[in-house]
Amino acid sequence: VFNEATPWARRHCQQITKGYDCNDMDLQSIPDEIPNSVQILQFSFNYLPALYNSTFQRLKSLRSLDVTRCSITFIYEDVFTYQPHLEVLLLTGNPLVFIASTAFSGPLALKYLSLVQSKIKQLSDIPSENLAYLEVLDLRGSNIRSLNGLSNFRWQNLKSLQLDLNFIDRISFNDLQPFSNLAGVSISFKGNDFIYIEPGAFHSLNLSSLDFSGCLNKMNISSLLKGLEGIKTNRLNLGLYETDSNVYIASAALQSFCNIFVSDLDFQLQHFLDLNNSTFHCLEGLKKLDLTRAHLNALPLNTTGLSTLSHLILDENQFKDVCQSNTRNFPMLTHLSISGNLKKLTFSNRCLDSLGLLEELDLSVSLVNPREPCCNNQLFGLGELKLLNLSYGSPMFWSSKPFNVTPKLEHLDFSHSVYTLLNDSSPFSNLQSLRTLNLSWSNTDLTNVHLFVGLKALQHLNLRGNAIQGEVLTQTELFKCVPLLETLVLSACKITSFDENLFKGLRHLNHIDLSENKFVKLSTSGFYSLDFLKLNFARNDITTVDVASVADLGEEGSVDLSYNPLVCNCSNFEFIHWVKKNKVKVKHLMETFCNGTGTRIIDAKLQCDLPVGVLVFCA
Amino acid sequence: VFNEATPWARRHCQQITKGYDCNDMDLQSIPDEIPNSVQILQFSFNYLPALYNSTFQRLKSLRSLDVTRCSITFIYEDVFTYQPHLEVLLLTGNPLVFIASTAFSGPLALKYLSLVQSKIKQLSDIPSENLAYLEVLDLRGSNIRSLNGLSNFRWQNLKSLQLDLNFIDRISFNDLQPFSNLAGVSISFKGNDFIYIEPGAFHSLNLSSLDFSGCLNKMNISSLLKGLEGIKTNRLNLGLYETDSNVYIASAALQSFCNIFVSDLDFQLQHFLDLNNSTFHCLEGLKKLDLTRAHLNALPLNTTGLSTLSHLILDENQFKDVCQSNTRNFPMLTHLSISGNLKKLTFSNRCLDSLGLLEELDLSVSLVNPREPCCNNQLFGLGELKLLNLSYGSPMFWSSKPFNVTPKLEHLDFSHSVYTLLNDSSPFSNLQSLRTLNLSWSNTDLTNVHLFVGLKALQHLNLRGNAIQGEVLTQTELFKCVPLLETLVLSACKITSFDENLFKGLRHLNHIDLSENKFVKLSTSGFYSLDFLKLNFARNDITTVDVASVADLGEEGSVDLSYNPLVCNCSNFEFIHWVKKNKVKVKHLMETFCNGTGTRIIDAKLQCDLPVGVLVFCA
Amino acid sequence: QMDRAHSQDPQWPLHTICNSNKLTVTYRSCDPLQDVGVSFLPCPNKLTDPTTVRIAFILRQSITEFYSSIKLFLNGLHVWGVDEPLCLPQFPRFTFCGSRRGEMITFEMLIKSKVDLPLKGDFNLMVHGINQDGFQIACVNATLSFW
Amino acid sequence: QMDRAHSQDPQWPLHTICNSNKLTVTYRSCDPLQDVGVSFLPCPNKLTDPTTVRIAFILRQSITEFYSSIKLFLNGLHVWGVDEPLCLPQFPRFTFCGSRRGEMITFEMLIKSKVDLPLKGDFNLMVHGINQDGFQIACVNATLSFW
Ligand SMILES: [Cu+2]
Repeated sequence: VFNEATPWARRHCQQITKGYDCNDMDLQSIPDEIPNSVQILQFSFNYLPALYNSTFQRLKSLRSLDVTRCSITFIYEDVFTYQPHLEVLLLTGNPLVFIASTAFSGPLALKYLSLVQSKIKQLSDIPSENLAYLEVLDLRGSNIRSLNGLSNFRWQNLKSLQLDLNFIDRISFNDLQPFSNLAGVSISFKGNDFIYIEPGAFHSLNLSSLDFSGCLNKMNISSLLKGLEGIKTNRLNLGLYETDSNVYIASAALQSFCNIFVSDLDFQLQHFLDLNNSTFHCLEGLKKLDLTRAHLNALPLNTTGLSTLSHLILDENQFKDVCQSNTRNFPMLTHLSISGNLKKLTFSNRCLDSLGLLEELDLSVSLVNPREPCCNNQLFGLGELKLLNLSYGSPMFWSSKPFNVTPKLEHLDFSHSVYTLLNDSSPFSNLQSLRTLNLSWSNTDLTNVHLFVGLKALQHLNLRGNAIQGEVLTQTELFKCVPLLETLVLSACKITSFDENLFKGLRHLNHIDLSENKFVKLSTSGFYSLDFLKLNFARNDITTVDVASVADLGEEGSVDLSYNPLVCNCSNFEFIHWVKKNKVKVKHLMETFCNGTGTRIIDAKLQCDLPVGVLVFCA
Repeated sequence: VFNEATPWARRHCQQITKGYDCNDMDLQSIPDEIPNSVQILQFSFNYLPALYNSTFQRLKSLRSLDVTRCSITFIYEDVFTYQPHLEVLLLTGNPLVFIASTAFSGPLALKYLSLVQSKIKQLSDIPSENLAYLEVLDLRGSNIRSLNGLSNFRWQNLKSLQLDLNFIDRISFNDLQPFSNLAGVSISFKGNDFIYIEPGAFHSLNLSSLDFSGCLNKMNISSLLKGLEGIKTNRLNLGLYETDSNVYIASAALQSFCNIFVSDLDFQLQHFLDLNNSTFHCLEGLKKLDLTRAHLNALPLNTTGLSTLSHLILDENQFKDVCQSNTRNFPMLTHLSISGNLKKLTFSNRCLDSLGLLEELDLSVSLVNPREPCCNNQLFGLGELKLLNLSYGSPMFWSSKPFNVTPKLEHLDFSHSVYTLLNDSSPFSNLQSLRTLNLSWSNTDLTNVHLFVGLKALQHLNLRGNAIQGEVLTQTELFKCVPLLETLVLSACKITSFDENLFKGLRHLNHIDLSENKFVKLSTSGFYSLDFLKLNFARNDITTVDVASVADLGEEGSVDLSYNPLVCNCSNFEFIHWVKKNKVKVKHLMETFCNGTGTRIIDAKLQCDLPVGVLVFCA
Repeated sequence: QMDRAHSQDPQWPLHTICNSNKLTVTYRSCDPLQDVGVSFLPCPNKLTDPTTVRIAFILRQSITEFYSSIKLFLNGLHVWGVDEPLCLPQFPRFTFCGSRRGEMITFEMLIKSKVDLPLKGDFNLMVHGINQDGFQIACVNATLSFW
Repeated sequence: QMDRAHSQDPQWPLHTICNSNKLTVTYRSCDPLQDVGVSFLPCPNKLTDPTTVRIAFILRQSITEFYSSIKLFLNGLHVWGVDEPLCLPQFPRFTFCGSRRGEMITFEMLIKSKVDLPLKGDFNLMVHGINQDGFQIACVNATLSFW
């Protein structure tokens, strides 16, 4: 499915808000069609081997310029001398050999400069004199070998310096002195293979974020952490990537954290060599700990040091039971995630009962298995829970009021988890705050007309993939209890038709998805209003469309009929004529074909006798 | 002065031997004018963002293809499938992202592959399967971080692997096993900043040349040499470059050389920490030692270990006296160079007297100063000397037969060295084998007609920059004693004219350079023959040329009249007409202008009445 | 104009990357903006042979999130498939996660079918990557013909 | 054709790299094949101020040997000059020595005149590099105007 905004070839630049999109046109200069007043110019994937001060001369109002991958080799002096308002300059992916020392003179306050994958060899090759107001300098994927030259820049407005995937192999205390009086800066060294970081190199720096992920291929983590002693940073990323070699963190190495002030710490893909109760004891004060795929099968029974933790992410590990997270150690937790567990995850009773503050619990994609009837014993104590994700779980039994202990739930995701329910019960009747309910592919029985009783606040309901008995949806009571519903997904439910009164009461409905069913007719008379309704009937069996069924679609309404076997003969003449006049109301027009041919209905050529005897052409 | 072969712009490819030169034309495909049978195609500095198997399809006889700097990003499969004879492929300076695994299939025996500055990240990115006959693989200036992948290649025909200026930082014994059964290979690691080389990593390798120059920015030389122990290599480069940080070699580190077999060793730009008699004692067997700018002010008095040395290069050091080279320690020396000495170099008596085998002595650009009359005492013992370079020396006195002790001299360079001679003596009369004599800018007095007596074998004589008294060269005897002379340079000698008989006897003369003098007339009647004579009269004061003076120039003859104030009116009509018909006989035609205008005489447009009354156009 | 451009439907060249007497592999980029480089290292002889697929392309949009989908069809029947999130906001599995427009990406993946089917006929492999906005980052349509 | 191309004599753009009330520096590439990048770091105020000249260009021919020549003229008079061999067969001073056609070179040189002349008027700086075959590798014609 091609993105409709990117056709195969283009002859002209396209107007966008405050500017023009001239990307990908093999242009060798600024086309005349671009007005002098343009503020935003997207000019990537063109060909400008050298930039001179004449190149952009007439575009005196430029605020943002993207010349990504334009084969720029030389940037001569004063290229932007006529662009006082230029704030964003993207030079990504150009094989730069030379940047003149006044290349960036002109703009009063250039804020964002990208030199990603532009072969910059050293920081001193970037003329810094006119970059005093820089907020973001992005140097990812260059050939920088050291931090020499950092001090040439004035960094007073710096927010983000990205040095990912360079060849920097050492950092000294002196290297970092240019940042000593700043606060709130994010620095990323991701993917540099460090060899030596001077102990205390980051001492007394106050950063917003520091990224050392993927930096441990040639240095052990204890040397890195000694270098970080004395730092204060909101976020610290010490994770790895799948292409990195394994790292085994000894608990002793983490003692450096007693001299590191950090709130949010990421250890993704690491191994802990000797995980024990005191491994994290220097992390007192930490708010968020990310241990995604940290090769864990349990957390220690009496962990010290994490008593103030509010977010704990344990995704992609190998727990046998939710209880092995031993969450009694984290009484302040508001967010807990054990998603994508690599083993079937038993959910035993009451093992989260100390998490009275928990607001979000994500146990998705873990074949979560409550074993006993769900879920009041398992969720016991989670009275503040607002979000519960049990999707892609194991088949389970539901008690008659499975969420009785979590009355404040706002979002419940049970997608791809098969549950068994007492006949005709109303499992959600206590969830008066629930706004989102996802029951897709859950074997939900829609003949139970009491199913949604109590969901007074429900706005979004997803029932995709729950086959309808008898293929006709006749339970007119079904949606009566959810008067605020805005989005309803009933795709892939094997529906052939529905009762006219089924949706009539849904006055707020603005999205109805009935795609991938077996409709042969587009029927719209059953909806409260077509003024703002987006109807999705894609991938059904509709051949002809009565134009009356779409004629009332409002300005914000639309219909999607892609991949239906529409016939392009005179029986459909009126509809096709309507489509040609209402292109914006037809979604996925490019995938809406005449059945049996490769022709799009928008391109169909018809010659028909209308009933009134007038011969009409439509082309 | 622009090179005549490279005009400012070009519309067509140029035919060269067995091929075409299409360099630098912004071409986006192979032009139709290139015949299918082309064997050599120079196609650099064009634009081919992707190579497909259709790109070169019809050129089935290609042997050599240069697609340097063609913005190639993707090389898809089977690009050379129709080129079985392709041997040389230059892909220098292309921003390669992808090379298909069968990119190089087709050629039966690709021998030379350049991927210089092409962003190759790892050796395994180069598909090796079809490179079994590779002799040269040039990977300089890429982004290679390790030697992983070397073993994928079949190296049996390898002669040279160039890995200069990459990011390789360690070498293990296992890395190098692919080379263990080869001999005669040259490998260069120049400019990689190594951190670790496994001791004995190169053990039992047998190389032709190994280059570790500029590799010591992050590792000390003793670690490097431990890695080299057990190697046998003809040449070993351990030098530095001016941009490298200083390295101080302790004599102890050089003890590894007791386990290294090397013939030719380069230490340029190094510092020796504790140079003493035994510093080089492990180098026994060395033939050539290059100590260019090794920060030396003397060699040790009784050096051991260099008794078989034949070549010693001591250029750019800080000796006070030639004697400080203490050459008694190198009795086998055939070549000695102390050029570019950073201090005025005294040349005391007899300090080279043990060098009975010396053939070449270069003391140029060292302000060499014999102090006593030169040169028999200084050169005492050098009976086999064939080449002596004393150019750019200090002013000196010559004894009456200054080269009496070196009767086998073949080349003597005294350029830019001022000497004082007994009146009318014949200083070279014993040099019956001398073939080249350079006395340019030496204040040579050409009124001494006996000066060249004895130079029976002289072929090349340079007298540039020796002003002629009276500005007229009248000493017809001067060149009578050099009958075999082929090249004579008398440029910048302030000559206005010369006697008709001066050069008549020089039957072998094929180059005469009289440029930068004060001739007002091109006179050629004084030469034995114009059949093969190349006359250089550039930068004189010639305004009109009698066409008769050039009419007899033979096929191999030529004349250079560039930068003369030639007039382009009818007085020069016949000459200009001759030039237009004889372009190949006029050298530097592009710099041969009409006086006072920017017009080249080749572009001059004349309309003249010839003496016989016929109106002739010349355009 | 856009529609006209669409209806011309130009195609990128068909690439042949394996060509033995056991197996032929061809592919074509199904992305409108760019051709894509694909290698099999080595060329497998059976569907169950492990092989590294290398895919190289230049980003036209950022990949803060990046989802790949591989589907294998035998004579039109869907016989194998895997949907893999490669870059998630909370779990960037590879260093290229977070890359932006104009950056080049080389991605390698070891593939190995567990299904050992009688290997005759034409297998169709659809590889498809989208980003956080559903923008198509790369699209490859490959045919594996076993003889 | 060749002659015609010559007689058109197109020029590369004039570059202004220093522009203070003490000194203006402009330059133009005098090489027929390419423009060249030149920086003064920092812009000197007097002839005797040390400054690093950075020159960046792409090689059109190899530089097994590379000879530079710098000449300074004041109102047409030759006041200072230096000829420097940068790459000699026996003495490659820089790592770029031995580079070949198509490679990019960045060369930095500290310059500092020993002559302290009364600094008014237009100085002309000619920088010129040739290789072992006398092929012109780079050519820059600069003007330094002191006020
Ligand atoms: Cu479209």
